[in-house]
Amino acid sequence: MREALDDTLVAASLLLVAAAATAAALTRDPARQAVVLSLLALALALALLFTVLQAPDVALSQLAVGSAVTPLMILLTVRRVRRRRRRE
Amino acid sequence: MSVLPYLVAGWIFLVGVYGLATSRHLVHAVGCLAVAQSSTYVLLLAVGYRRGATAPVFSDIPPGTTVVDPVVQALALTDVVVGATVTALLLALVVQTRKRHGTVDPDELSGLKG
Amino acid sequence: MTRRARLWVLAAGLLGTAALFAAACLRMPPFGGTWHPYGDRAVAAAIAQRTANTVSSVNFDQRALDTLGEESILFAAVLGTVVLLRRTPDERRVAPQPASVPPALRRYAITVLPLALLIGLYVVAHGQLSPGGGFQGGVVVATALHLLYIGVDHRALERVRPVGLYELADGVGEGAYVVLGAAGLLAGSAYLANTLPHGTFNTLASGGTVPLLNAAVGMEVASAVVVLLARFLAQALEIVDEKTVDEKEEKEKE
Amino acid sequence: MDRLLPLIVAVPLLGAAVLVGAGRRMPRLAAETVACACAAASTALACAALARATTVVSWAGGWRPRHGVSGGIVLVGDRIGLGLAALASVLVLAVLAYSWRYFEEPPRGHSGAFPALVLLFQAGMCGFALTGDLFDAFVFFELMGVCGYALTGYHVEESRPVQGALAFGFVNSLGSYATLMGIALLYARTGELGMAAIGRQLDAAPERDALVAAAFVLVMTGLLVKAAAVPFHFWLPDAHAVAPTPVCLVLSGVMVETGVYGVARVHTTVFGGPGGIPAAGTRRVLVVLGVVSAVTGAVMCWQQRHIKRLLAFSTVGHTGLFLVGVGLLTDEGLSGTCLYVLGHAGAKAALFACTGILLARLGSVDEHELHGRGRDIRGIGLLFALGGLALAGLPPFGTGLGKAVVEEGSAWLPALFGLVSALTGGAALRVAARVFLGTGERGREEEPETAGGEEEPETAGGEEEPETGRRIRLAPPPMVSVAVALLAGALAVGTVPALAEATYAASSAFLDHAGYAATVLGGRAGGGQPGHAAAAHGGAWWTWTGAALGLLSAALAVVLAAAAVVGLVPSRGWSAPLRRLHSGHIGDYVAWTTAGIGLLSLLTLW
Repeated sequence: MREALDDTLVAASLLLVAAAATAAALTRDPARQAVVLSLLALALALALLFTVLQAPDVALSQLAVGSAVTPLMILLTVRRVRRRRRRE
Repeated sequence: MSVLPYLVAGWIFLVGVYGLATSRHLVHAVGCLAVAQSSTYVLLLAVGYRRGATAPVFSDIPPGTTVVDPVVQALALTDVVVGATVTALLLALVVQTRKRHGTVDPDELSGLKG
Repeated sequence: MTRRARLWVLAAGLLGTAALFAAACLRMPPFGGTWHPYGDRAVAAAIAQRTANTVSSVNFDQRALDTLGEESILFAAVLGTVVLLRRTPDERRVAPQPASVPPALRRYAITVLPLALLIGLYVVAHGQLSPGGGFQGGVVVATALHLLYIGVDHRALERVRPVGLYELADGVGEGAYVVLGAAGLLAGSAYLANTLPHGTFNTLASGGTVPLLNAAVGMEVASAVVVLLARFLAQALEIVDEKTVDEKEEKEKE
Repeated sequence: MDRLLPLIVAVPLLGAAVLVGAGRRMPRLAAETVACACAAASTALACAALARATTVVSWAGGWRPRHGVSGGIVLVGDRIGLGLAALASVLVLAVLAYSWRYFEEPPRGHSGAFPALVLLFQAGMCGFALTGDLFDAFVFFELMGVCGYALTGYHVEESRPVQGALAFGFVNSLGSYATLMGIALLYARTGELGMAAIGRQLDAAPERDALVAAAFVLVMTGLLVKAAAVPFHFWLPDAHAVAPTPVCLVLSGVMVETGVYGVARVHTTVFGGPGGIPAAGTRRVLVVLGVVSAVTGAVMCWQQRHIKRLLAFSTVGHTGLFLVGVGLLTDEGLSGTCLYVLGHAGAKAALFACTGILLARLGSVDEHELHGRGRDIRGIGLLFALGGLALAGLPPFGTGLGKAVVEEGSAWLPALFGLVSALTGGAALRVAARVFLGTGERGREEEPETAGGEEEPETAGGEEEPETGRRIRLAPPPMVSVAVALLAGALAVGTVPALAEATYAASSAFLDHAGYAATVLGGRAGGGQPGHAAAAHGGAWWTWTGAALGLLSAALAVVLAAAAVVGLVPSRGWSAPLRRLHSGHIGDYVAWTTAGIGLLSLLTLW
């Protein structure tokens, strides 16, 4: 019984990761992509999947990198990239 | 179920590559490259999974317990670091591309042709 | 190439790759199987070296050369970012202005900051016991520092972290890892060998060189991420081209 | 000696750490001396390891194999791996000497940044050349990549380097992620990561099914992207045309060759046995890609005006020849390719060095704009012409010897090798004639060189401002002496018989699938079968036909250059579609990389 539950949990988190990845790839606007929809959601979905796959180390580093460092860098880049366009 | 994780990994790789090839904004392209890379995490950890096993950390369980494969987790850790660093470098290049080219749309980048 | 031609080439490539990968997946061992020879060997070796967290044992003891390569990649990327995001002669640095922050947020940030720093250091120190390690702890410490930027403002953050010191820490972290590896050589066995006494299982000093390498990686990762974010923050907030300086003046004049 | 093998990788890392740590307080002179010292130290270590007769096997962390299995990483110092590491270190030394106060003031407080990046680049190449572990090869592959992106985009104040570095970064990263997917597949099937161990596991239960083929294709993708084989090659001309010239020395001289080395190493150790890919399949993949790359590179090289881009396409062409040489899977093919790589590294690096001097003195790398302006530095012109002749395979040069040895493989090879060498050598000679002798008319300045109607002109490299900040009057001694030394190296490769003999013995040991596994895992004394190697040493040396073919291709190159200068060369229209493919658009390059994966699987499974 326990292994069937494990399997459904793994399958569910896999499909969640696939959905988040598809959303991340197909969201064209970079700012929204970074914060709301994609890379943050993808990072959290991946962290969940890694926890379900019994990989706490990787989940922790994915959480730390994927949901803190990378989105912050993307946001700062988008802010720098968008700065001059408003003026033209 | 015995093949689903590998197929999901393949799907994420292809979606990432599709997004990267058809991207109209370099920051979005860097995001898609990160998506394509996350497929390698999923594939690696799916290869190392063992049904009914627990995490390979023996600080609170007796050393005899069956555990998941720790080697793929070490590989995935190295991969996460590689992903973060490549993303940082490419974003730095995107910032400079914006400054020097005035645009971040790959279609408008026209410096190198022929 | 026109956009349509590119889509055709891409479609052909994706189709080919998908077919290849799907055919391979059908012949992969079923998911969740019990045949993991390398994993079982690694677990046995980790317990022999009295390192509770087998992933850290694989990372810092059995395959330590991988982690040396990984840290050098992070070190090279940070160095590359410092070079790529440097301030070119045609740009000016505008001193960051104090920003107004709601007091509740400021109080929250000030209280959580030391807590987050402590958690990060705990994760680094217990790398060989509980999940986590040098890399994860380093990133937690680095991002904890940036609570100051969110809670107070960029100027406060700049005062707290002199970037030169962190670049020195980055170099020292990388150098420490390489020298610790050479220590194994001097002690008569191979490069990156775990020659220190392994201590008793499940204690803070267990695992021989694993905790030391963890600390070196923790220092390097924390300083590397701080330098990385400092460069991006500087580009986003401070460095201004000559041409857009009028936009800044207009805002200040209002 | 086997315990000191990892120091070849560790010393440059320590040097880089010291340079970055003390970056702010260290004057520029001290920084460059420390860098040169570290590069020299690892060169000496590599040569010392080369001097030993047997293969040096070093298990990192002391995790030696117990009854055939081990959990650690192995560094294998066989003749060809150590040779590549030594070549990389020598070229890095040449770069550090060449760029001795070459750049204008380095960024404030980071005087050690450029030498540190070059040292990290060397560590990545030496690690990749020496490692016997597939995942470790991926890690060092990424280290090379990261340093390459940063060094290519070094001149952030110009618009093109940043775009070239982006294309380099996206395509190479995608290739390395495909390689990692292949490694994950192999780990799932064999449960091992070491190349020898995977090879042995594949042979234990030889079932050549889709999984092994997919793993082969995916692992080869990353390596072929680095080796710039068509259709993965698009990033190379963009990255080379814009990288600082000292970096081009290393990129063209040895980094692309590490991709070819990786292809040969992974094929032999992992897929060379009964459980891997049949030899006919690998031969078909490598020879087809090699021929297409060679022809594309040569044709595109002939069309270029931008000298660095011209040399980059000639690298694509010559790498195609290397892939064909490796693809023959014979001792002659591999030893000829080794000699060709050594000769080509010297000649191509010397040509880039001369281009750097041109850029420093005249502030341009556009052939038409520099027409006749190089008359007062005829010495550099002579070096450039000699480099062009070396590319064309003129006999005394190492490239000529390598070409001659590989051409004996089969009947159709002399035609391919001759044509590609003549085109690439002829293009270089044409540039030398136009720039340094000022022969021929001024060059078609009036009609814009557009590939297709409305697009703006192709990359011409006219308005590059010199990297040295201010136009220097006479060529600084370090730059000239490095160019001369590199050309002398290319000459030495072709004239020293002991070197050719050693490469022949090394190749037969390199191609020995079972011998490698026994050396690494079985711990038996390495070096392959000395008896076999010594007996057949005659294979790799000058023959009359080889020398004649070399002279013929060099003569053809001179004729082509003369025809181009006089204006008889055919108009550029016929190759417009090919030139339009090199669009500089990142989406195109990624699409072509994916199409390349599909092409590879077709060639392998067909």
